[in-house]
Amino acid sequence: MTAEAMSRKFNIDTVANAEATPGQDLPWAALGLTESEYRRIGEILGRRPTGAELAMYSVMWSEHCSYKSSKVHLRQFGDKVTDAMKEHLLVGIGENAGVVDIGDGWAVTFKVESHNHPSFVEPYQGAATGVGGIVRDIISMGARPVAVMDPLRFGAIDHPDTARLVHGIVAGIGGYGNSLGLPNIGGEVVFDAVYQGNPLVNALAVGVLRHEDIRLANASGTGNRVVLFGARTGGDGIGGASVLASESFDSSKPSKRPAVQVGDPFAEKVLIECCLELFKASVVEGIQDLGAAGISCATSELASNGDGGMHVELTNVLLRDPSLTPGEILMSESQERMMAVVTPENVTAFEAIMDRWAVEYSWLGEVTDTGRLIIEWDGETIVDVDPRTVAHDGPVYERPYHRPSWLDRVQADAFDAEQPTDLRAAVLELMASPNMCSKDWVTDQFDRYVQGNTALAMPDDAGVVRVDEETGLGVAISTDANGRYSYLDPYEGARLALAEAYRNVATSGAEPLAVSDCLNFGSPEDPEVMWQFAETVRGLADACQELGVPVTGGNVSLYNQTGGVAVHPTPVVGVLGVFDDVARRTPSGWREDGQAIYLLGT
Amino acid sequence: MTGNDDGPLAAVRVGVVTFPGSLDDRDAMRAIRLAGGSAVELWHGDHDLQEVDAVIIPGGFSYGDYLRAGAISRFAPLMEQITQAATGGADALPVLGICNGFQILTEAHLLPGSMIKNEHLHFLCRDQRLRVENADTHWTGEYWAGEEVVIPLKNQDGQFVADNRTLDELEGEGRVVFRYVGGNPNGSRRNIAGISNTAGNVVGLMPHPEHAVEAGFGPDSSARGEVGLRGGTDGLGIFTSVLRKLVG
Amino acid sequence: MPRIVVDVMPKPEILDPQGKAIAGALPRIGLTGFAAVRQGKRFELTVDGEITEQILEQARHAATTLLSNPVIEDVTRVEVIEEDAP
Amino acid sequence: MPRIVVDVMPKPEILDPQGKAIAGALPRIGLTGFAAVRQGKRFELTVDGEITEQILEQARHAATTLLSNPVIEDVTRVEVIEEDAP
Ligand SMILES: Nc1ncnc2c1ncn2[C@@H]1O[C@H](COP(=O)(O)OP(=O)(O)O)[C@@H](O)[C@H]1O
Repeated sequence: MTAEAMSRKFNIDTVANAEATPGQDLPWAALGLTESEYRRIGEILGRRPTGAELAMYSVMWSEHCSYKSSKVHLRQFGDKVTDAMKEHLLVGIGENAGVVDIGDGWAVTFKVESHNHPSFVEPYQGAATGVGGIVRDIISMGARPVAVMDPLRFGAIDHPDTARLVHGIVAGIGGYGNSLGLPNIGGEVVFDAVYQGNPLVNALAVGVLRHEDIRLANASGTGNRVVLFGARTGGDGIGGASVLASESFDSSKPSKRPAVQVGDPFAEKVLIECCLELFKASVVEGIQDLGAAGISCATSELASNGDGGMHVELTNVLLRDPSLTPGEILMSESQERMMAVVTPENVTAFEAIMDRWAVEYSWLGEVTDTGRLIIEWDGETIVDVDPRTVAHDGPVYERPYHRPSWLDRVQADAFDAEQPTDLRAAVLELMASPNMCSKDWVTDQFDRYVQGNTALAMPDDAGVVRVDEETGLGVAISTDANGRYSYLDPYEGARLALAEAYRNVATSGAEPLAVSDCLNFGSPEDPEVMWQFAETVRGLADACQELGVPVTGGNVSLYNQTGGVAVHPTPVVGVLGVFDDVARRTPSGWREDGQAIYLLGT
Repeated sequence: MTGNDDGPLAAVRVGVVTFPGSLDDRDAMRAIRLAGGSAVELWHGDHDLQEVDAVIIPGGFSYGDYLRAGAISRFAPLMEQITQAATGGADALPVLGICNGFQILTEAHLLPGSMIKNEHLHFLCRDQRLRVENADTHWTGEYWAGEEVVIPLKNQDGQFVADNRTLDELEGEGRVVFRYVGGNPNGSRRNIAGISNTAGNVVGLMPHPEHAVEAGFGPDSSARGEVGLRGGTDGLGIFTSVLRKLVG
Repeated sequence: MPRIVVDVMPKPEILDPQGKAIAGALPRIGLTGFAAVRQGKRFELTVDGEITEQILEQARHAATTLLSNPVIEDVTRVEVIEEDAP
Repeated sequence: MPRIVVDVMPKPEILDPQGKAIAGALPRIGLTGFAAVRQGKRFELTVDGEITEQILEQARHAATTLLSNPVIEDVTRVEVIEEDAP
């Protein structure tokens, strides 16, 4: 322990201290908890929480981690699934990402996530770490990531702030994805003033694995060791939570906490290779990436998905900033970290692989049979909780919702301009519009060749990658959304988004199998936004049922609004399809003279 | 998709070095196999070249391209072996550096010049037309001088620079092996895309021939006429060149 | 011609992947005397004419708006370089 | 902890694309006082203990072998930072 940590030890809020000082004030409101949530924590624990416990509950019960506003609606994705739809599902909703059987013993995992707000604050790093986060989700399923996609929404193209966001975000996605060696096989670029103060940066990653390699985030087997590896833990992502610095009641000032996180794609690339070697050598029992809520999330989820408890010594965490308090360490969202559970016999093998890749690691503790998650700080207990209460039994809200009063007016507002007289000029104008024109200026900044398996990428409507070089087995993916349709009718908008992605995959020649979605909305506390959300989920779940494809995972991003004005409801839908041989793929354009053109459908 | 296993080429062992952050290593190995040779994995931290007959230093962002592309990798233990084996005349070990590999070779002083940020400061991925200026190196024997090829280019620090004396020397000795045609994509001096050492066994180039070796997964065009969707395989000759050279 | 130098360093609390990679490489080439490395940027602005207070003010403005990203970097110096300094 | 600073600048005869881009951007934000800009690197090496002549020698060695590429860059300074300097 560093001298600094030592000096803080005697000021730490232990469980014993919490019991002895029931009246102690804690900054629950500053950490984003409501009074009733805070009271509930006290009821669960039978005492006031310690500072560290408060940190854990506050991040794990946040909207972002607990889905407390969206959960009641998202259940439809499970409720409306039939057995036939589940036929190809190896792992469904609830894990880091869903896993789909594509035949011949191969499986694919994919998921789309948002990194909207961080990308507005610092476009390059926000977008970069967004890619990093979704890729870690894919690794933690036991898969090798094989491609990324990036559906984007920006404000008006001529707004003074748009250039900063567009160039930063596109460069950040490229900078991170290119450095990881992941081909970018598609995405979207849409400009609309409604996203001005709130661009949407969604990132999708897809990974490939053999059935037997599936790894889950659970800690089981009493006596198994718990290890944290990858980057060191810094004060990243705990900005607003630095109120917790007071938890140490320490006179020495804590150093500043970073306002944004900086990605280290090199560290992540090494982490990917290192994890794949761990999987190949079968030396990890369970694994979890560290994303939002960092160690709080990883320990409580691993423990609560397992069959026992977990005991962790927090001073073992390798720190980038030695002034971090225990609560801050638990909340830190430093990138490029993973946590794993390893049997004692495999410890040496694990360490050898870490050393080969020069990845830092530290043994934090072990799996126990107590059913409790116990975290100590130099031997003093600072967390003693039932991990389920942190990870799974968070608050659930049935937020009120109602159809927006303005909707009738907007729907009635028909388009009634004159027919253009000069069709040629009209077509050219359309093609030159920012949302219709070629996206080469974006896609040229992304590597689409790396890994050598890209069968379709830009300018095609679906990206296609080969999975098995011997047989040509492969997958197609498309992501689509139309915020304007959803604004006019969220139920139909969601159905149309799925239909478009499904069509794009089907017309490439693949058989659509599964869906991942990222639901970007305004504040759930606004009943009109909540209605949009409810309608969207209902629409998507119904459409999935009609088309026979299950939602395997996804992400909800709420509070996308500036000054009380929400973005258009934007459900980004990703559809994954399978090819028995990618040689059969069909591109979107015409390639040869003399081909006949047919228009199908209505 | 395996290459020709039985021919004499299959006996040629070509090593591909993986550094932390290498990305196109498995692609280079695939290219060797498709050309009919045997690919051997090499690890940057080893001291043993495993008796390979040639070495490819692949593309990627070794050590994140932090500091300078290739700057940290050149100190790898295996680079010492490669440097030793690659210097010493026409019988020396053939070495090909692709993109990041080229950058590593310049940092290791096996090739002159250096790469700086693209003139436009962006990462650029595109299908690039090149002219093979020298068909006598170990890696270009299957082409003819003046032949054009289309090969993917993808990098951020691809602008080749050197002082005028070095550039004149490269030109005078025929050591400019590849030149960009149809527009300079990154500001490289004299449109240089690839160069060799004096003996012609060490070649570095920025574009990625290993991504133009398999129909269906390559560029959409070829300099040799119409090809199918992603059908360009103009890069394969680089790999067959070294294999043929080595079997004599 | 006279020059103004602007030094920009990553904020101490911000991860510096480049510095980290360099710090990792130094011991491998036998240089073990360093505990940490941080990599920043150094700009040299050449001035055509004399360096007035107004030009220095321009340089300070450039430093905080264009040359650095205040979210992740600090401007640690804006200064005239002595003529015979490197 | 004491630090050694290493400054590395692109050689004058080598085109510096980043410096050029900045020089082009300055007038667009109204800063017209500068004739040219060059962007180099500044490294801060932290030393755990006292800075001896031997450590300084290590820093000089690092500067010319790892931190700069002599084909395109010059090491313009290797120096101990005064404690209260930034
Ligand atoms: N942000 C992005 N990242 C990667 N690829 C993109 C991105 N935006 C667009 N693309 C790709 O560019 C091509 C054209 O996109 P787009 O004009 O949106 O097509 P369409 O209008 O037919 O959906 C597609 O292949 C699409 O996947």
